[in-house]
Amino acid sequence: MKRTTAALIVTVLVVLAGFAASELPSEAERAEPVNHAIRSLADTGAVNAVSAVLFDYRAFDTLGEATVIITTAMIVAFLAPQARASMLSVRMSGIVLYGVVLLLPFIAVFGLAIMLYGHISPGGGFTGGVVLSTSAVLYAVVYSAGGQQSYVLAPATNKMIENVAMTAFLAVGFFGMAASGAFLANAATGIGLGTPGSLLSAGTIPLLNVISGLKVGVGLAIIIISLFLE
Amino acid sequence: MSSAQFSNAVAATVRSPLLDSGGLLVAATIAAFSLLAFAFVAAGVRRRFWWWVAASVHVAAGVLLPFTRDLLSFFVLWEMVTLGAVGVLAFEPDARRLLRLYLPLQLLAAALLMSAFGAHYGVSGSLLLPVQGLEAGAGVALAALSIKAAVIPVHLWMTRTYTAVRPETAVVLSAVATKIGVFGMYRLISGGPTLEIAGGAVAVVGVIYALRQKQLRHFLAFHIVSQVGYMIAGVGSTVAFAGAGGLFHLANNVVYKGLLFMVVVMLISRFGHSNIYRMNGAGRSMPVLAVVAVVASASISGLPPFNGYVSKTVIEQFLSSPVAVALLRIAGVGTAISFTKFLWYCFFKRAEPRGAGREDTCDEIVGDNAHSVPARSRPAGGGVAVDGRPAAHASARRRIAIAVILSLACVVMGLAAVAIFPALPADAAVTLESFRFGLVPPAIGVLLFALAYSRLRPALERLPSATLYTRPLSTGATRLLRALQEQHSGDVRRYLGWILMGLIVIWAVVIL
Amino acid sequence: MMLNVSVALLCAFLLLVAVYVVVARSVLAAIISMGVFSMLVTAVFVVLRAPDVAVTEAVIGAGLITAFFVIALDKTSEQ
Amino acid sequence: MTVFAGHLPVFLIALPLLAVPLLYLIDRLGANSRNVALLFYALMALAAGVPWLPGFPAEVVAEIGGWPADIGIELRLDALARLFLPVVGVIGLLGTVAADPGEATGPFYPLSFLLLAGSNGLILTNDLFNAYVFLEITSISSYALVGFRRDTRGFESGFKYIVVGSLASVLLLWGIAGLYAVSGTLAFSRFAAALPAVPGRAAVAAAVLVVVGLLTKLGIAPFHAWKADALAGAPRSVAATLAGATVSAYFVVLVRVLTTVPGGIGFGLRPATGGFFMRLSAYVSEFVAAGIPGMLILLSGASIIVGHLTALRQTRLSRLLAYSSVAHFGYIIAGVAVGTVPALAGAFLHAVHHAFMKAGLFLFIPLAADSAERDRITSLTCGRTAPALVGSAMIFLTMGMVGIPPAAGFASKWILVLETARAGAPFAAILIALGGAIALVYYLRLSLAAVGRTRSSSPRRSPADVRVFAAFLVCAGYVFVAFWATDLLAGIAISVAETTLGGGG
Repeated sequence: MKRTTAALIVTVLVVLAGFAASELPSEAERAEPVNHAIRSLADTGAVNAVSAVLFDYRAFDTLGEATVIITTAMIVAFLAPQARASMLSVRMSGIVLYGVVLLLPFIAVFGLAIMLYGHISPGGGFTGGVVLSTSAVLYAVVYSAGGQQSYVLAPATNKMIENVAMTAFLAVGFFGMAASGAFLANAATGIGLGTPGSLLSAGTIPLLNVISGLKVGVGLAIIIISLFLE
Repeated sequence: MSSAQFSNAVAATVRSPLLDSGGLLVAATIAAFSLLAFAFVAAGVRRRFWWWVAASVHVAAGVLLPFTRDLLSFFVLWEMVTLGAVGVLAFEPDARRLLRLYLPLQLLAAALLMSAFGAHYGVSGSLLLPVQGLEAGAGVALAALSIKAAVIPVHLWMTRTYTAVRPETAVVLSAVATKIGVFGMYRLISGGPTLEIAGGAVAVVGVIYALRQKQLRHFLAFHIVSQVGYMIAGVGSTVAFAGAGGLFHLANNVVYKGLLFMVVVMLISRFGHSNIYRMNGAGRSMPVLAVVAVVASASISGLPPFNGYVSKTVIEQFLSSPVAVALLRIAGVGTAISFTKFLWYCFFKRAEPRGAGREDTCDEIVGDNAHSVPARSRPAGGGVAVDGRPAAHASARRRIAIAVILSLACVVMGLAAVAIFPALPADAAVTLESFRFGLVPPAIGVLLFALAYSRLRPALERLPSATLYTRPLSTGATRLLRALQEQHSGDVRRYLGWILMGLIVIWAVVIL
Repeated sequence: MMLNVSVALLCAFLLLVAVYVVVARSVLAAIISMGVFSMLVTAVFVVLRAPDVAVTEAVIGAGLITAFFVIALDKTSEQ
Repeated sequence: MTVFAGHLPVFLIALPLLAVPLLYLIDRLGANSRNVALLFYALMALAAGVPWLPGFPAEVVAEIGGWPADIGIELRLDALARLFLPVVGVIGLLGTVAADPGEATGPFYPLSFLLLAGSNGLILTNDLFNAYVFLEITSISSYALVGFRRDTRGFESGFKYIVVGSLASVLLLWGIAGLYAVSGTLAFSRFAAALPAVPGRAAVAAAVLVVVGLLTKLGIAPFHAWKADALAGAPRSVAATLAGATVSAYFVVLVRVLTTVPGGIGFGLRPATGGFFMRLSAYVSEFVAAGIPGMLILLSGASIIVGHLTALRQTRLSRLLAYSSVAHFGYIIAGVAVGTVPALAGAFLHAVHHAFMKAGLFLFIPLAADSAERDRITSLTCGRTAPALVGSAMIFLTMGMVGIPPAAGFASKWILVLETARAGAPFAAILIALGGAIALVYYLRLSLAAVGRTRSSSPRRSPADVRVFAAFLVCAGYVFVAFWATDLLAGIAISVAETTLGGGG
């Protein structure tokens, strides 16, 4: 009965949504994305238009999103008090232990690369941060098995990084405000956009990339580790 | 509505009250009667300070109501009347049960009135008191006013409250609560023959139900319904003189109905119960009270020198619908029968032996006796002992004095009707001529009582109760509430289902 | 044309996986299928030339979310 | 002044965010962060009142990053924001001040600052997606605050809140994507230009999604069922903030959506003629034809009925108050949906009054219940601090909720009734008026139960009590003062409504 009702509701919803969506303008009718890409290079110096949108045009949204993650990390750390690792009571074999140690630098470098090259190639702070967090999580999971707890970074340090990153993001924003009158301003502050395509280009975008990458990475690490070790 | 309008609406009433003779008459009568009623209450029992505050609010709002110039103040004062009454009732021993019935109906009335005002404002754009009646929402307003006036299908709050409170409280409440409903009709509704006939019908039905009562206070309560019928017929008429007659009847009713309630209070405190058939000839032991009761009964039955005669005659004379006139005549006869019965059983006839006749078969409230005897340990045959204070003969004398003043008022209002209320037609005075015609319906009533009442009584008692509809209504409501509760029982899946279904319905309506 | 066909194919497959996620008896199977679902979405994004979104979806949708669910499953089925 | 005014919208959001690391730092240094937090919160509440200073520009636009609204995000401190910023600030402050120090540990104050930042952002932003982001911040911090007690009830409440809130967020996000796909813009102020005056199917469907998402957050029937469950398990001070401040912020976004998206409010019903049933069916068909606003009227009617009737049978005060909120937002939405200037003004006024009244009543619970767990109406007493004052203030607040004259709720309800009736939705007017009747029944039951008994055990006076008491009295005082200042407030509300309707068109 319940399943039938649920299926019925979903079906009707899908049909109605499809009916409504059938009127959406097709891709051919919209030429804006292309314009955006061309414009964003001139405006922000970022080759990757998505990064330009995320960290310049709509950097305020990014600030908000990063705040969401910080909030969640704060909540999870508070609501799920850390206890002894109860999830993985098995001892990891030597292969896993050493494999992880060998793997970690690569993961970290990969995450950093995604983060740092966010304004040039696909990727960016968010993605890089998630990748970074996986390295911390992997380490914590593998080496916390069996009772003792060990982390790449202690939880307190994680929290500290998170708060510093938050402050740094706001500081970049206030810098823009002081320099040009607009919160989170980039090119308008006159810091120079550099040569498009080089690592140090696009003004504050790489900086914000790193900051939000740290925020996200540390935040997610806190969340997952807290959940694991609850 | 702009803020300026809002403040103007309030300020207008304060600065320039609406002073017309009808409003003045009603306000003055209510004020004067209430003072006497307060004195009456104070003479016998001790009430708490806040009881007096609540009662004063109730009465003061009722007195101010006729002077309002705009609908906002009208509504506010209307609410104050209700709240004052709530305050008074809150001090009753059975407050919870009383309020459970009183409040919802009163609030329903207030809500309906508010929305009717909204509709009127919507059409006319003005909050001033309409000259020609509400332009929109008149039906809704009429429903609200009918509830307040305790018209028959929605009379429940009044009959149950007035019969379950301590008897003195009913004296105070009777002056304002139902009356402002009628007064509201006078001010807000432009009536017509339909309203006249409806008033007549209410008068007749009220009398029939009054006739079957055997508890004094039920008897009086249903007579309020019946008298309200007269008033509605009057103020609901488009003829100006009939309206004036209706208002005058309202004022008279405040006086003689209050008087009757006082008589009943004294009878109850004398005998400790309120069964009409067991009053045991109170006329012998309380001769002054008997005279007062006769005056009040004559007044309500429309006997010539008294005030009830004048107003009834004016109403019947000027109504445009002959059907309404006929109904009112029938109601008049019924009233006469009814009050002959009252006087006969209470003051002149010796008690029926206990157990004769079916006890307690047709009273609306089963537990009446429990409430009509306020102090549980009242000494039999003794005086008033409410709130534990021993009765004093002085207080009884003071009460009688107040009653006598009111019965004099009945005579004065009858003889000097036109002087008191100039809006009445000039020939409305009591003359010798009036005795010829005016005595006829009461005489018929007395005659019918003497000949047919004993045969009529069983038939009356077999009538279905006027509150036939309440039980299914309340079970339905309970069921609805339980179903609603069921839907909020904490099952998240159900909540999500509601959200999605709501979305589907809205989508379907909006985009298909 | 080619693009449309591949997107349509992927989407059809997506739908199948989604239905399987809902009807799967084993919770673990459902979680894993959700990971598969995310990978398919990633493919769709790649085909639609949105590499940024694809990377993010791969990392978060296929990786992180699956991990969360597995943890939650483990925590709740222990008792 | 002008420079500062231009930055004020940003400060109102960024400074509460900055408070989060700041409080962390203070905690690390071992100092007591509570007093700092309260002081800072008070400053933020004061800052929210700054736009009322004379000489402050009528409308301030802060372009984030210097980008205009069609490509970037802008914050707009307009009349609507000016009206609701202080409401959110002050009630948030009252809720935070009244927090039980035993409960307000760990991330409580950071979370309340996030709540403030999110609410301020919701009120200020001129960008639909940015509103979504702030909505998420607000929602997530409120989920956590609801479950903050970490007991079973708290977790259950928080969980239900999360589940329903997530569905609402998903619908909202879906709708935002749809609106962006149709119009190519996210700025409220551009929708009107970017969409045709008679919007197509897709646009309306997307707008419906956004509206439904917001209505779920607000708690309008049939999207309201979570509300009592969420508020019943929350700490009382949090419940006061959520029921007063946060909801106001959601309401502002709803108003912005409705006033800017074509097919929004201001549809102008016509009074129908004919017999009652003819008229009724004509009204219904007209509502249906009116699209979103018509649906809103019907939903508001459903909210009023369902909210009040469900509240009738509640035995716990917090649940009762939650359902009463459902009904009151029904009133407010009716005023909004009708969409004439005075009706909208009535809705704003009622939203503000309701925020204070409801927050006050939620603050009554810690004063009257003998423990945090028990708020059964039958076990409430009129409080341990100055019982007479608490009792009378509580009665006054309930009078406001019911809409009885000397309390503020009356004036706004009166305006709503008159104006909905005037604009051609008399059934909404009747329901609003009747709603008060039902409300008085249960509020009277509450008053009689709570005031009827004073506590017999020895009074326990703690500093926390005094603070709750003070916050409670502020709410009651507002309700009293606001009634006598109805003229002033109605004037303000009308000017806000005028700019809101005029600016959006």
